Amino acid sequence: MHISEGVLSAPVLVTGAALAAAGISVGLKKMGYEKIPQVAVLSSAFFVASLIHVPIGPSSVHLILNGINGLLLGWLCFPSILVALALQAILFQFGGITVLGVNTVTMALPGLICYYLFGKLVNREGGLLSLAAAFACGFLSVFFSGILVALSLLFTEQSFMSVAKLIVVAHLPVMIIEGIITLFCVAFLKRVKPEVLGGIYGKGP
Amino acid sequence: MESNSLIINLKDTSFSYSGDKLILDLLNFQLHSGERIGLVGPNGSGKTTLFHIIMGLLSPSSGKIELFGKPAHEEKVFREARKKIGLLFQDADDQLFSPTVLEDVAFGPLNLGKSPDEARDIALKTLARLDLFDFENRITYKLSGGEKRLVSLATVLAMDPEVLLLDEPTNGLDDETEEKITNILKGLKLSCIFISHNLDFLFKTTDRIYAMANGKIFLDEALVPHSHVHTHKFGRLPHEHKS
Amino acid sequence: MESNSLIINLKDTSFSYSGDKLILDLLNFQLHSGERIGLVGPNGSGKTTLFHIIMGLLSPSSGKIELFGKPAHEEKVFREARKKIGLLFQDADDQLFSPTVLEDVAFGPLNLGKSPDEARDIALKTLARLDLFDFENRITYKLSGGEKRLVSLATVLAMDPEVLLLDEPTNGLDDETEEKITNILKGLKLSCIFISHNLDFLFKTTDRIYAMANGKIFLDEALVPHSHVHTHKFGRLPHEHKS
Amino acid sequence: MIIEEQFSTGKSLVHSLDPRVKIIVAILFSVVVAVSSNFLALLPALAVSLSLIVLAKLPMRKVFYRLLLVNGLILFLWIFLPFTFKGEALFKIGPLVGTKEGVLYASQITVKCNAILLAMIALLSTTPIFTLGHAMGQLYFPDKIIHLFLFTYRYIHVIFQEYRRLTNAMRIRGFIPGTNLHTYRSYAYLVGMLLVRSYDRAERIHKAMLCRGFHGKYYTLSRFSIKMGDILYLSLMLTAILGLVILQWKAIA
Ligand SMILES: Nc1ncnc2c1ncn2[C@@H]1O[C@H](COP(=O)(O)OP(=O)(O)OP(=O)(O)O)[C@@H](O)[C@H]1O
Ligand SMILES: Nc1ncnc2c1ncn2[C@@H]1O[C@H](COP(=O)(O)OP(=O)(O)OP(=O)(O)O)[C@@H](O)[C@H]1O
Ligand SMILES: [Mg+2]
Ligand SMILES: [Mg+2]
Repeated sequence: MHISEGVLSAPVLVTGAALAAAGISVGLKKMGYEKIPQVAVLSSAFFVASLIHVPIGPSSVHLILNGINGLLLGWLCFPSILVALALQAILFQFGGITVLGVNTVTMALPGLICYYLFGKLVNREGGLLSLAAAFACGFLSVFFSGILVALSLLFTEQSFMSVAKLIVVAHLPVMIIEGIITLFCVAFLKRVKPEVLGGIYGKGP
Repeated sequence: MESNSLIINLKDTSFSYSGDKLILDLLNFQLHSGERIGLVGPNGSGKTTLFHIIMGLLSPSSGKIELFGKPAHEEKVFREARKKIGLLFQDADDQLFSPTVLEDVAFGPLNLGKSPDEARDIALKTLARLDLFDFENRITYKLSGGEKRLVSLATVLAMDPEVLLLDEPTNGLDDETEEKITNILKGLKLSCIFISHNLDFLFKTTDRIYAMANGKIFLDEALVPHSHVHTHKFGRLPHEHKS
Repeated sequence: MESNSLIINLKDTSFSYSGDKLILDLLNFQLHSGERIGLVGPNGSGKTTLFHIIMGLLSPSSGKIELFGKPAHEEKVFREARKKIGLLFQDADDQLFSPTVLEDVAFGPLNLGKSPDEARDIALKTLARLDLFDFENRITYKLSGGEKRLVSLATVLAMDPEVLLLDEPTNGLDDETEEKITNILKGLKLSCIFISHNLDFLFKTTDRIYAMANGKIFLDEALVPHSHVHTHKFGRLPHEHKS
Repeated sequence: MIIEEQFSTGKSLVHSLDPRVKIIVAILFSVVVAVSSNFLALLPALAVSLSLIVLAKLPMRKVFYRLLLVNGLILFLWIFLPFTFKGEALFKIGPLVGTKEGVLYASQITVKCNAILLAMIALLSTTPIFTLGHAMGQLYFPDKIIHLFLFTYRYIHVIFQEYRRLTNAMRIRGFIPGTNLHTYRSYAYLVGMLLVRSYDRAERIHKAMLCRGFHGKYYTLSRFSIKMGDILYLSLMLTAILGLVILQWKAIA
């Protein structure tokens, strides 16, 4: 989910860049040099996974996975997503330089919020609660992203109101799909290799 | 299925990965119903590539492919054919992606439109057929190399295919498991192509052996025993002679 | 370095990944200065694991390790040892993590405290030694399988090790590249252990071949030529005899 | 393949420029155009980026295709903006009234977006990603970001291959994606498997680094030397960008 170049106003761009810079610098502080390969290979995996298009009715959407990215990486999801977005901008011009900050925040902030909201729950032994938390994590991360995109449009120009509403509503099916995928993905990781789910710092927030 | 009907027919098929070297070079090959073919060839001769072409995972740069009598140049035809042709990948790590063995084996039947209960049933029966008892809840990622091979074979057999393409099925198996697989495969009444470096295995399971080299396939009529001096891998350890 | 001094000494070393099956089981193994050892063994027998134990990348559950005469049970000793022991990983993609060949080959020398200019120099010389001219600016992920292997070897040699541990160095190489590597390795005056399934290669490059099985290592004295009847893979096609 | 750098190889003037110069120009140009709002500045900006594309001698069809892909959101805005923007009525479709201001605003966004996109293609996509990484390092971007960036792109290729092999495994077993739970679950497992394998691979890479004496410090070797042509180009582009600023500023005043 990203906004193209040229749409947002200067104040919104600057605010986005400032917030992103803050998030990234916390993330970088927490990322020791020896963690770089691990964060990078996981970022590559998320990059590749986001190329997956899943069908939804006659159309298809690509996976976003910022919820699970947040779960695994915590604050490090800021640098991870920044790098992925920069690569997307250079390789196929999705997003761009001036909106990099805004786009990083719209993707990473929900991931981080989900990390704090659900990190502990998801890692709990078995149970419906942990699966519900996984679903909520996928669902809400996209929902929050949608809200942030809508807000950045609204702060740019009042007349974007109907567009902004539509964006949030149109993402409803995406939220459901991301919820389901995150649920099954978390279930997979819990059974196959719980260490991965424990996150980059070991065991949740 | 009438006997002797043409199942796979490659006519003048050529293929290269990146435009330079031809891996398949005007290759002609046919598999008839009921045939059991062994395929040998040096590393890098394109055996695996051939299987991927047959399954429609790679597209030939020229030539014609017919599967079950239908010309196959679009995904739709391949999709139908894949329900009847089972492929075992060379690397067992590529075949298994579900968390548990049961889910992985049931994946194919589910895709064929079976209900979850039926699929579960088929999966359990197929596992039992391969003596893989109590495997259903094992984590695929944690299986040993040999176990991964056997489970991969189960995932293929669970789809009840008419044709089996197995890419080095005995690779990395211990002798016991190898014998087990050999016996299972001998017992199957299917058309098949087995790629293997293990001639012993091919002699037991197939009727005819082809060799692949320079992008083409030859019938290897000269596959007769002969003798020469060689040294042996595990000289002092108990060993059997293969190949 | 005095000849015949003990470089690697494993005493009753045991190891298991997750507590269940012992991969190394009271294993004893010694490498003396100047020795050239080949190591064979079935898939999953623990050859790669053994190398990782020697390098201190995995910790044994019991037993003693001595490297260059010093007992090694803490990271510090291993860190010193790693400067003198070069390990080539089984998967070249794990070894080549830098964007360009030059950076990757210079990575080791830089860590050994060389200046960027010296490191660059060493890298270029090592590449030249392996006939990898004009490789320095190539992108590592775009190299072919054989090229990746050769460059991986360069990254190890650039650290000027006294001991070489190579994990299946000829795996997946075409004949020409294989011969090239064989000749390079024959020419190196180093102590070494080479894991390989390719006996032909081991005969040419090592003095003695050990086999690994059931968590132990055996000296394979019976690796002498013997004769018996067998059939041959490419009966009719031109072929060479290997193993 | 989508992760290939389609435009990075070439022999044009733009390809041969110092990557640091290209990055600086791309950033300045994007920022100035993004905050401009007047056609007097935006149209010349579009002309500048078009001429950069011409200079880079890129295959026009591919560039056009890229633009088409990316203009999706813009198209979406065109459906709404003319009708939601208050102002002078310009046209009517049924009960909907399109305003002049709305159309102008949508056009402004379209021009801005495409001007920046074209400049990015001409400047950044014509540089190999690894070179960009090194150049950013020399421009004092945080080194952790640089190494993360380089490592990530390196392993995208390896993981993409693994992804392809796993999807092949799904295809040969008759998997046809649809809107159903089975499809979503299967894709979730695919993602899970990719993550597990990446985790293992990261461990092996870390070991390989330890074996080569890694102790927490990264070095870079790359050197760039700025040439007369680069300086010339840089001054030319800075002048052009300054011109755009003046045009925009005068239009406001
Ligand atoms: N994805 C790929 N991209 C480029 N080249 C490839 C690819 N896969 C295989 N090749 C090359 O194509 C040739 C044929 O490969 P293939 O795997 O079909 O051989 P094979 O006969 O199965 O060998 P083996 O006995 O080692 O399995 C080899 O030279 C290989 O390097
Ligand atoms: N990270 C790991 N976690 C758990 N088990 C492992 C791990 N790595 C290897 N194993 C298991 O340990 C055993 C020995 O593996 P190892 O890689 O050392 O064998 P190998 O002799 O090198 O085999 P190959 O010839 O296939 O390379 C295998 O059964 C393998 O499944
Ligand atoms: Mg093969
Ligand atoms: Mg190994």
